[in-house]
Amino acid sequence: MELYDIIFYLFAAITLLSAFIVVTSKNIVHSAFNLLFTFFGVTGIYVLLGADFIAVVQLLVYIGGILILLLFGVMLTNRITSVDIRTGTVHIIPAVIGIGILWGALTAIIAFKTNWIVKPADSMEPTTVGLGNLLLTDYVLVFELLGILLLIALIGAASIARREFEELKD
Amino acid sequence: MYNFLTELTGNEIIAAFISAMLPVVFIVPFVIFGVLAERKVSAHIQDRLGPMRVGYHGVLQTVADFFKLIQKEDIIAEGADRKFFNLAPYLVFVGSYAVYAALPFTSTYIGSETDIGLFYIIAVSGFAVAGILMGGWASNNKYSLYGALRSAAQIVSYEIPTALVILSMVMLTGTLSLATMSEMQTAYFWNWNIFGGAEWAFTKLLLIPFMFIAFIILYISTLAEVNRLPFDMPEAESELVAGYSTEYSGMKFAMFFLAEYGNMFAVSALVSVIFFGGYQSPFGYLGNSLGLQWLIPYEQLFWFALKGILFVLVQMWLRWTLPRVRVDQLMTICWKYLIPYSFANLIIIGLITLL
Amino acid sequence: MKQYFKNTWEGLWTVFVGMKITFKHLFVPSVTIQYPDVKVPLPERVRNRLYVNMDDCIGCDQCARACPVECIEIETVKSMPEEDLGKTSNGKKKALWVTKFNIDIAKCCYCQLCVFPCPTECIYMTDVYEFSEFKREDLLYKFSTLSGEETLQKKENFEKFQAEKEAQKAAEIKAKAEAAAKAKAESESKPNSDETKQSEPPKQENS
Amino acid sequence: MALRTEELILNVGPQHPSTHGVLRLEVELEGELVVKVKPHIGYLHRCFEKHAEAMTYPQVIPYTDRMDYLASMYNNFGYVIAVEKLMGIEVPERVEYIRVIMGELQRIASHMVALGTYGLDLGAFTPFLYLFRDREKILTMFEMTCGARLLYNYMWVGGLSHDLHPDFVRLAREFIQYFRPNIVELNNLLTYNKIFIERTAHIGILPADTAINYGITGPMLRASGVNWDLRKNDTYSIYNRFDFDIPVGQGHMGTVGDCWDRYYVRVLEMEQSMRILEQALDQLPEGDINSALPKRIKPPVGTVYQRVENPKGELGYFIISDGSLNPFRVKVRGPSFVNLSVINELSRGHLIADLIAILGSIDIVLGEIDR
Repeated sequence: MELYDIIFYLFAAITLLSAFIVVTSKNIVHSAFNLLFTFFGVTGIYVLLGADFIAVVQLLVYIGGILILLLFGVMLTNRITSVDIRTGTVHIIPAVIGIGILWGALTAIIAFKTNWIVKPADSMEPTTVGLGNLLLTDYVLVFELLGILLLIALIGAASIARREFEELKD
Repeated sequence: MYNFLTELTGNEIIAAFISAMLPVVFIVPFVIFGVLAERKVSAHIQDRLGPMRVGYHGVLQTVADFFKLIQKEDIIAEGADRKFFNLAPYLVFVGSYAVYAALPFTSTYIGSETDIGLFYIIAVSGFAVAGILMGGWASNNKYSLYGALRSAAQIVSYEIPTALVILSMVMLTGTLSLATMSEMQTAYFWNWNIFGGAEWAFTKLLLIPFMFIAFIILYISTLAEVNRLPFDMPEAESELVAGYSTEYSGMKFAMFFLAEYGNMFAVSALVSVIFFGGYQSPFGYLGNSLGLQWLIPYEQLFWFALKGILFVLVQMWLRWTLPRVRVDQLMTICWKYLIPYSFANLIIIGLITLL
Repeated sequence: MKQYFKNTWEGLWTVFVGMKITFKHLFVPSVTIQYPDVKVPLPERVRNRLYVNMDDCIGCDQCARACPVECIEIETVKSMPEEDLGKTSNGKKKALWVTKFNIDIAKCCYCQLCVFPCPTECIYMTDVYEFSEFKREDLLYKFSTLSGEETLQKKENFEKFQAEKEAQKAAEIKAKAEAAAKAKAESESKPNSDETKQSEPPKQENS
Repeated sequence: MALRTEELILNVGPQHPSTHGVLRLEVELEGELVVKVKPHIGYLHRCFEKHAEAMTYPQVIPYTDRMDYLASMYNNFGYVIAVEKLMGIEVPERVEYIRVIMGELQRIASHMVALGTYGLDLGAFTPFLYLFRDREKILTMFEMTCGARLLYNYMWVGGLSHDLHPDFVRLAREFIQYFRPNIVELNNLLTYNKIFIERTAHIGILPADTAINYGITGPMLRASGVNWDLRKNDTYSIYNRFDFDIPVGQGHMGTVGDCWDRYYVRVLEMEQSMRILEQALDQLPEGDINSALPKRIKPPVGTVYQRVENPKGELGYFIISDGSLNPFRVKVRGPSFVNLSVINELSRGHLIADLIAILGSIDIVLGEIDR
C-alpha cells in the first residue's frame, strides 16, 4: 500500500462516516458540524484527483462560506437542542427494500456493463490557467449570468434581512 | 525537502510525516517567543517591567506557563457538548497550521509547492472559523456563543478585502504561488512589491503609493482575520469575558493560544511574502558574496522569520495602543471603507499594469 | 464624500499619533519594581500592623472602646497592694495586671482610632505589612506578657485578697453592727453617723 | 416579514470584567440589541447605615471610607462637615485649606480611575496603566500625610488626624507640573482617537431633562449641559474663595450628553481641580489644626443634611442626633446609586458593547451603591 492509497482511504472514510452521522444524528447542530467533515473529506479527494483549484474552491465556498452560514442559521434557531427530528422510524422496512433494490440494480449495472479503462494516473498539472481561460472564453456568458444572479440574490437577501431599528429605540 | 527526506529515510510515509511536522518545530518556539514578546512589549509600552522571575528578565516565563498549563485540570462544564468541546481547539489549530503548508520559509523548504498557494491560504483560514464556532457553541455559554458568532461574521467579511488586495497583487505578478512571488522580488529591497516590483519602469514610480494603500488594507484585514485588537471581537474581554474560549482551561486553552499566535505569524508572513519579498534578503546574500551556497537557505530562513516577527511586533504595538471597535463598526470598516478602497485600488493597479 | 475621506484620514492619523506615543513609552524606564526583592520605602506615618508595647500598657481599655470593629479585647486584674508593677515610660503608675490583650488583626481596619486615645502611647501602628498566615487563628495576636498560670495566680490572688477584704469588711460590719447595736442599746438618741462609710461598695475587678 | 423571535436574557455580572465590581445587570437582548437592563445590586451590602447607629460619631468615619473607596477623602469630608454643622463647630483656616487640597487631589485620583477603567472597558489597556501610574503619586502623598493609601480616616470632626507632611506642598506642586503634560498625552492617545470617538460619541445620550428627572448629579449631569456643581451652587467649606470653571458637555464629537461628553467632562474637571489646588497651595495658612477638636463628640438633638460634590456627584449625609454619643440615624445619598438608576434609559436600543461603554461612563463604585 502506498501513501497515496492510505490518504485516499483516510479521506474516503472521513467522508462516509461523517456523512452517515449527518443523516442519522438527532441533533441538528451535530449534523451541521459533521457536514464540515464531509466537505473536508471531499476536498481531500479532489486534491487526490488532481483538481487542486476545485479543492480549494470547495474549501473556500463550502466550508468557509456556506457551512458557516448554515451553522449561523442553525445556532440561532429557537431551542436547537430540543428539536426532535424524526429520522424515518415510521416506514423503515419499505424504505430499506425500495432503496435496496434500486441500489442493487445500479451497482449491478456499474459492475457488469461498464468498460473500465485502466491507465496510469496523470501527473498533477496545475488547473488554474486552463480553468481561467475556459471561464473567460467558452463559458463567459454563463459565468457572467451566474455572477449577476448571485448579485441579485445578495441584494434580495440584504433587503429581506434589513430591519428597522428605530422601533426599539423608544 | 520531501524528496530529500524520501531518499534519506527510504520510506515516503515517514518522509511525508516528517516534512509535515516541520512547521511545528517552528511554531512552538515561535509561540513561546511570541507570548513572551507580547507580555514584554505590553509591559514596556505601559512603563512596567513585565515577567522578570523565570530566567534572565523572565525569558523562560512562557516555558514555565506552558508546563503550568499542561498540569492544569481539564474542566469541562456539565452542560457542554463534550465531543465538540474537546474537538474544537484542535480544529482551530488545524486551521492555523494548514496555512503553514503553503508558506515558503526558504527557497528550498516549502510545505507544498502548490501553484495556488495564495488562494489556498485564503480558503484554509476559514477552517479556523468552524473550530471557533464549534467551541463557542459546545461551551453552552451565551458569551461563548456570541464570541463565536461574531468571530465567524468577522472572518468571513474580512476575507473579502484580503482577497481583493491579493487579487490586485496577483494581477501585478501574474502568479498565485507564494514561492514564485517571493522569487520575483529577489536581490535588493527596491525590488519588493511594496516598491512596485522588480521591473524598472515609469510604472514602478506610479505604483508605489497604491502599493502602500494595498499594504495598509491588507494589514488591517489580516489583523481582523486573526482577531487581534482593535478587532478582537470574539474575545472582547470587557464585553464577552473571553468570548469563545471562556469555558476552556488547561491544554485546550493552550491550543487556542497556539492557534492564535500561529495565525499571527502566518498572516505576517503572508504580508511579508506579498509585499516585502518573503524570504528574500534586502541587501543580497552573504552566501553569494562568500561563495558559500549552503548558507543561502539559512539566511533566507533568517530574513523570513525576521520579517514575520517584525510584523507580529507591529500587531502587538497596535494592540496595546488602540481601543476596541464595536462589532457593527467592524463591519462598517470592512464593507464601507476597506472594500471600496481595495476595489478602487484594484482597478488603479490594473490600469497601471496595463500601461 | 468629503466626510468619508476625512473619516479615513482621521482614523489612520489618530492611530498613528497613538502609536507614536506608545512607541515613546517603550524607552521610558519602568515605574514598577520587583516587589519582594525591592521594596518601596514607607513614609514614617504609615499605618500597618498594630503593635502594643506591654511595658507601657496600663490596661485602661480606651483603645478597645475607640475601635469601631471591636478587634481589641482587654482583660485586667487589679494588682495586690504590696505588688509594684513599675511605671510607664511617661511616668504613669501601673495598677492593673493586663491578663489579656488580644488584637484580632484579621478584623482590624487600620483606622488608627485606637492609637490616639492611648495615654501612654503604648499602642501604635508599625510599618510591617507582610503578615499573612495560613490559619485564621494565627492572626489573633496575644500581647499579654503573663502566662496562663500567672494569670490564674493573679486572679486567685486577687480573689483571695477580695475575699479577705470582704471577710474583713463583713467582720467590720458585723463588729460595727454589734457596736451599733450596743450603742443603740446604750443610747437611742444618737444616729448612726458612720453608715456612709460602711455602704461603700467593693471595687469592680474588671472594667 | 414578521419572524418570530425571542429575547435572550443575558446576565452581565456579578463576575464580569467590566461591571466595576459585583454588579449584576440582567439584560434583555434582541440579537445584540439591548431591550431592557435591570441592575441587581446588594452583593456588597455591608449595612453601613445600620452600623453607624451602633458607632460613636468618630467611629463612623472609617466606615465612610469604605463606601466610595476611590474617593474616601471626599466621603470623610462630607461626613465631618455634616457633623460639624450639627455641632456648630468652626474649624481653623488651615484645616479648611487642607481639606480642600485633599478633596481636590482625591477628585483627580478618582477621575483617573474613572477614565482609565473607561478606556479599559473599551479595550485600551495602556491609558489605564498610565493613569494608575500617576494616581500612585497622589496616593503616595496621602500615605505620607495620614499613613494610608486608600482608606484614610484623615478628616476628623473639628480637624484632621495629622497635619500635612513637611514635603507635601512641594510634592503637590511637582505633581501638578508633572501631570499637566500627561493629560495632553492622554488626550492624544485616547480621547481624540478615532476609534474611541466612534465608540463613545452619540452613544447613551442623556438629555438634560431626563438627567434632572432621575436626580443625576456630578459629571454625568454636567455632561448633559447642566451647569450644576455644588462647589459653586451650594458652596461649602471655602470653595467660594477659589476661581475655577465648571466644565459642561458641549457635544464636541457627537451629541450633548453622550458617553464622550461624560468622559471629556472628567478630563476637563481634572484640569479645574488642579487650578483649585494651585490656588489653595498658594494661600495655605499656617496654624494649629487641632484647636477646634472637641473633647467629646456629642451633638445636640437635631437633624442635619449636608451635601458635597463628590467626584461622582452629590454625596449627601442626613444625620439625626438624639443627643447621645451615637447617631440615631445616618442616611447617605450616594451619587453612584442614583446615577446607576438611569442605565436602562440610556442603553435601550444600543448594542451590548455600547452597554459596557455606557456603564463605564456612569463611573459607578459598588462599595457606595450597596453600602
